[in-house]
Amino acid sequence: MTTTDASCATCTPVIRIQREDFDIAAEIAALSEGRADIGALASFTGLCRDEGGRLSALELEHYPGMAEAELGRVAGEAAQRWPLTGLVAIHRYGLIRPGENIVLVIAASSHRHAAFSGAEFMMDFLKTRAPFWKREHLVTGETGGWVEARDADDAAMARWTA
Amino acid sequence: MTTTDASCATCTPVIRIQREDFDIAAEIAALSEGRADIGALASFTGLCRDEGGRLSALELEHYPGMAEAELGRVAGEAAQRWPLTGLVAIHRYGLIRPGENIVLVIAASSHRHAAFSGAEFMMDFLKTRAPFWKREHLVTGETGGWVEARDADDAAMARWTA
Amino acid sequence: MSVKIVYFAWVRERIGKTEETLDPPADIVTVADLAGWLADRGEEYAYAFENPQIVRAAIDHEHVKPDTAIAGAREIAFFPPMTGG
Amino acid sequence: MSVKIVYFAWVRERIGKTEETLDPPADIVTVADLAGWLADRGEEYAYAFENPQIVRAAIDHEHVKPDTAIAGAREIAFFPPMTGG
Repeated sequence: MTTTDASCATCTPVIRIQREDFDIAAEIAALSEGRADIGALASFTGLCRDEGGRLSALELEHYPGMAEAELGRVAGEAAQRWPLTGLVAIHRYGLIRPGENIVLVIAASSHRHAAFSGAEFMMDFLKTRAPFWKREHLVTGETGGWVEARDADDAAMARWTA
Repeated sequence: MTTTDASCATCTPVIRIQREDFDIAAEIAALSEGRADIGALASFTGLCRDEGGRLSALELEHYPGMAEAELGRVAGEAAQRWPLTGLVAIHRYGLIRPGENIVLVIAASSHRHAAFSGAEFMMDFLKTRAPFWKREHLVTGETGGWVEARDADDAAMARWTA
Repeated sequence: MSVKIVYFAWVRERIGKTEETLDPPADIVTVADLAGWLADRGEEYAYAFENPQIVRAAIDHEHVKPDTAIAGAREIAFFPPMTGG
Repeated sequence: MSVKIVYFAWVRERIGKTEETLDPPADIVTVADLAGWLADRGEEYAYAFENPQIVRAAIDHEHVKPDTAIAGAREIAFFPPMTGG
């Protein structure tokens, strides 16, 4: 599913919510194919950790429809703040094993600061605003608890409005 | 060529200076293969722009030996500042066409802020300290001038010590 | 006014439903009113809303605050603080 | 003291050499002394060092300041401000 945002003059954000893994090289290629105006590409990949061997998987639940809409809104805000020439946000759901990918954000610009800032802004806002919830599955076979929201994530988002 | 740095306790920085292109997916795979402690991977790719159709290529000259040594020192500093679990810096030299890759930096950590900061720090220091020089080749067939160092790059580096 | 209500994560688990269509009385004006009205519908709802200030809400796929009016909503969602990314 | 000197980018182009081994006199103590001594070796050197404060130097693959002593250096490099990345 692709969401476009009118506020992003020079880029059409690619937003996808999917069960399958993603391929960062393919996403970068799709973004930059045939273009010579992108000088900088910043990407972020979030992966499932095993938390010191405690976890067998993370289960990602999401709110279909709203997840896409919210990521589209966050992308639109990023594109209004920085002169981005491309933006990708892909978030997986379902059962994700340690070492596997959870989320990918790519921001392109002609200069590196905008690319880095766009990608970091997307991640900070996505963490606190995109409707996804993680539950732990333990190596003991039990289903553990829901991951609690971290104050550090709220603080990370707040610094963009300070 | 690979340089290791003793100050990086949990990661061995991968430093390469090469004429050939690089493959970001392969580098990420090599960094994260078989590991479940990496929660965050930030990457930066610098590409050759055509500067509005003016350039046919950039020619990258470097100082062999010192380029590797300097990138290794910058990587060591990054690893001392943030709890990084992996670090890659690859810089190409030779003739690079618009749309092609010039530089790749990847920083891994268990949390995203360290990964983003590590990657951005590497880029800021690499820009002003790594012995590379760019010369423009114009679409007219002429060899243009050497690219001048930007004050913005010195300022970007200076903010890490402010 | 009949409205579809959807639940996620531990709010969904505590209530034991993913969604339901309800017809709250006319004096239920805001999201907070609706949460309070739901909490009175039984033990499982009371458990889900035991800390009402921690439960987040969205109307038609947009985050809303507790004092937002629910009039005209097609779909109202209740869920815990988000932990994606 | 015989030392290998290497040049890069427009410093190399102006001097017209990538490297040379020279034996500066004993009163050439610092990197700045060496740059001044080189600038006197001819037109092409004078051109390369016409703005001596803009030319950067490295000794044995490490950046150095103009007042750094060159004693013991195996390889000294002169080059413009860097523009990689």
